Amino acid sequence: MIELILGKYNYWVYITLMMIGFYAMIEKENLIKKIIGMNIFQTAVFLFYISIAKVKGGTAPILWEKEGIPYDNPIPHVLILTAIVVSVSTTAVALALIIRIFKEYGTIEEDKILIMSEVSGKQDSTENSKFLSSTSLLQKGE
Amino acid sequence: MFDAVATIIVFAAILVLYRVIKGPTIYDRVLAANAIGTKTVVLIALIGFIYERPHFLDIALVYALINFIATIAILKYQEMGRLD
Amino acid sequence: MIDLMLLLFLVVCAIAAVSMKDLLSTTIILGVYSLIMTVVWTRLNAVDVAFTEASVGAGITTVLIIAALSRTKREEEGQEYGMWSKLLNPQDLKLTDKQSPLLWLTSLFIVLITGAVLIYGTIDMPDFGDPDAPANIHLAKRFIEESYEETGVPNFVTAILASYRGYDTLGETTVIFTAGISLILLLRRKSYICDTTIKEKEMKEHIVIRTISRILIPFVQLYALYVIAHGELSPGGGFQGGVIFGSSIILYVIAFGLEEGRKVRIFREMGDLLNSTGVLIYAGIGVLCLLAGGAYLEYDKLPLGSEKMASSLGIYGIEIGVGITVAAVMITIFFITARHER
Amino acid sequence: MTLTESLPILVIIIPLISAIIIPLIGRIDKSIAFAFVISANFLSFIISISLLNTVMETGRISYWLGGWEPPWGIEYVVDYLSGFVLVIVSFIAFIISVYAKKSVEMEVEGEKILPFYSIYMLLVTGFMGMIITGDIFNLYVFIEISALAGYALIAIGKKRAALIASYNYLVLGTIGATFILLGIGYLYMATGTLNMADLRERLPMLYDSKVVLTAFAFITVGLSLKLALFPFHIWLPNVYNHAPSVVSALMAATSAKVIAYVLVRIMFSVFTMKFDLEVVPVTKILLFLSVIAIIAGSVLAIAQTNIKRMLAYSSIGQIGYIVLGIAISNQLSMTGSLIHLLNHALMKGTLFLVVGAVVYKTGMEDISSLKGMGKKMPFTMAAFTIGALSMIGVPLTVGFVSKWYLALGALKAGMWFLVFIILVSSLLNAVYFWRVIEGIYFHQKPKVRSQKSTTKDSIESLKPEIQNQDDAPVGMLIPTLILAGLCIVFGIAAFIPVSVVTPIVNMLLEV
Repeated sequence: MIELILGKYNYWVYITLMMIGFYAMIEKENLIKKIIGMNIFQTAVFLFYISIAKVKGGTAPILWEKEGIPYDNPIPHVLILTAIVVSVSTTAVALALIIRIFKEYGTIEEDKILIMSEVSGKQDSTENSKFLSSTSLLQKGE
Repeated sequence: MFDAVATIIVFAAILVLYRVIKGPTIYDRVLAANAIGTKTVVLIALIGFIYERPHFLDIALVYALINFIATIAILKYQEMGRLD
Repeated sequence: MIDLMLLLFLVVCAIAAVSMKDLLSTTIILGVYSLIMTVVWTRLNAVDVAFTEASVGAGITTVLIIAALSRTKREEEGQEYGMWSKLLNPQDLKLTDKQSPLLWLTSLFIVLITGAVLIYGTIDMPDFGDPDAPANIHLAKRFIEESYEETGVPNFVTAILASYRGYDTLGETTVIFTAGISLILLLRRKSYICDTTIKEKEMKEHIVIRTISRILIPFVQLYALYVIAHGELSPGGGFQGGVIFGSSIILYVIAFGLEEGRKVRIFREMGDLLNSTGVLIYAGIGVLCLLAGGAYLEYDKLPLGSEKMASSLGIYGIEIGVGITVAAVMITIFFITARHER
Repeated sequence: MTLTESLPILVIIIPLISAIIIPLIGRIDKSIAFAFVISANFLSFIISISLLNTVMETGRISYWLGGWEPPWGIEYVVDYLSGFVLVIVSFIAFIISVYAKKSVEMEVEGEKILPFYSIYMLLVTGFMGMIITGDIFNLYVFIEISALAGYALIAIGKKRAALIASYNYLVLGTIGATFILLGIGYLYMATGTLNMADLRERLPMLYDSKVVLTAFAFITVGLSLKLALFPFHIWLPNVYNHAPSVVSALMAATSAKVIAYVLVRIMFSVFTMKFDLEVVPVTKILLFLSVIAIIAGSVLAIAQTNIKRMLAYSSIGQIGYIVLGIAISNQLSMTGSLIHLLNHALMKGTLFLVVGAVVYKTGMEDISSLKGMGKKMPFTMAAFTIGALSMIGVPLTVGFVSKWYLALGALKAGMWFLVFIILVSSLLNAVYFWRVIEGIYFHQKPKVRSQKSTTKDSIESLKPEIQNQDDAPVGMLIPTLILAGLCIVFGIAAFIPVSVVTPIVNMLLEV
């Protein structure tokens, strides 16, 4: 048991980080806070990938004249470089959306936006929003 | 030896982290964050030294060169409320 | 020891960032989180990833969030009641649907379930750092042993990134390009009136920042070019160099004001063209390989001297393409998000 | 390498390069950009057809990107399945791009048309890349390309609610994509490879590993989020409702199909039937979810007053059909499922294009705004009727064919209640579509079209009576009618798609 915990400590930490980010993403009302949660959520996954790549006593995967030392696995590094770029792009698009939302609604709090949409969009109130919101917490928008 | 130094630097960073989280003003936080940034530069250089790989210095150099952009952005926003 | 401390540091930062009300403070903490993440990655020997995190985390992400804050709101509202009081006396509060304790519990439940599945999956994992784990044997072994011979690139990460999995990198550049075009689509107005309430004079008072920026920017740009050109030998490459170059322009704009930045002619008139140019260079090199009789992105087949030479030049070419697109898109994104309209 | 050998990469690169070039050449002349979009889509459609043709003759095509042999490099695979889906998606993308011109000019501001087309092409590139790739990480990259393009396209809808819809889609989509990324990481950790064919070889030894199990769980949940399978469907109605018509049409007709295709790939080509049936009861879970999706989608559709929203809920039900066939996973049901990929793309494409034309003409999206339109826009409404009849599943339309196969598959698997479910949902479909059709034709002159035995008749007999005919412009009408026509053609000549699908099913189920 102790071995299980100590041998994989990186993985436990990544799970913790991921849960923190995930919680912020689905529970916080503030739209920017959600994006910050999203960033933590994604970096946690990156940490998982990079942890796979580590080899005990290994060195950075750049050719080195010293013989006999193992290199760390370069593949997850490559994958995560791509994933980081994706993450930055998603953040940029999300922030642009938030700026537009603030312009239109004057707030970036989700609950307030929900109320405003309910007032303005009477036509859509016929859809069973009650049914949906009780079946899932992810019900948003009008 | 160097491991011990690295550990001490991380410990120092944790001390500063208290100020980042506690605040109370933005200036405290920015200053503390900047201190952590400086420690990071040292730490990365040190890790490179421990591992005997000079490539790590490049990363330290990036921080040394552009770490303060964020600081200036934060302070400009704090003072003027905008970045442009 | 040091690793555990760093990881603990990350968790504390994450919790603080999520629970703090002032969004500017949250952004600062996110910056610190990214700093420590870089250290964790250098500890794990992921030099290239650390480099990317350093260039992205130190500049772009923080600056973009602040730009978004400056055009929206700084304080997180609502939720002045703690989670527990929400749960214990819900009747005291005026709650919208989303705030009700039932939903709060549901989201906590979802998070915990996900966590439980992850913990369940971790039990069977090979131990951290196990050299005999399948991940470190199958593909990785060949890359480490033969990629230098095959591509002539000493940095294995760059070799895989640009050659073996070069197509992923084209996809990555396309993602950046997509983000740039998306922001143009979402936020840009041709007929905008720039809000110039901040007078030139006000910024002129900050003589220290201006002077330092003026001195430093050429060095930052030079370093960016070095990172792009030197990606084969050391950490870094097109993306990182592009971000650093973009950051230098962002620094200029922050120190001197956007109107001053727009005077840089190449960005005013050519910004959009540059966005496309970089990806076009990348995709075009691929097409050239096709025309030269190889597979897509098979640099060896390019008629540029020996195979190794062609491969090396091909990789340089795509790194430059990536660099151009990334720098141009970063600048575009910043210009679009930071600009206040009247 | 000859040109024919390079076709698998050209089918992706042509839309990609056109997306990059559009902002450049658009500076010279906007109309060139539009012609460019159409011709790029047309080219990739032609290439897809020739690829499918080659596959039919010679079998699986594997293309090594960068000349690196898989699993070291990235591999592109065209087999029966990917060839088939490639043809569907490129065809729909082509048809909608022909249709797009007028509609986009109305719904998108002038200065944004160029970036709009650029992102449209990027969306198509993302879809095509997801279909053709044989590398699981490359799949993630293309999922993200199409997702990012999708967020931007949805957000430029006219109403401000489009922004909220897009934002929520972004958050949920990112959760889904990150789950997929995590699952890929777990798979990589367990096997050390990223190539799908290589994974298939290495995974069976590891089926009892908890790591593989977790990987499968996360990938499936991530894909279900993107697919809008029942409990994860909440983002979909807002997205389809508020996006510009062209985008709704493209997303409704292709996006779910591509993700469903990826799900099939993961379930049957990366993992095997043995894993799906014996190791995890995944098929049972999917069966349960899809049945709920079919019923709930139809019931919720009845409650809608907005036509785009109604179609969106009906899509949730239809996605349920596709997953249902996968979940029963015998030969007949899989045939039904795969045909439904094509059929639903045709039907939903038709319906959304019609709605786009109505929005173009009247600017309204309410079901009530369709009242009396049978006279005003006879051809468009005829297309709508065909699409609606197909959705209900009337014989001689495509909808009937897929439901028939699904029902047969359910019977063969001994699940009688599923036939009942299919019948009930057809009835529900009939209820909400009848409401619309009634409004279209009977609202003002109830006597005119009381019997609509075959829709072809109704077009012809309607023609002479019309006076204030004000139909959609030709550029919009022809693509709509082509799709509607195909609904009938493939409904009557069902053997064409079935003959294409049969080898796919055999390949997937290893018969």
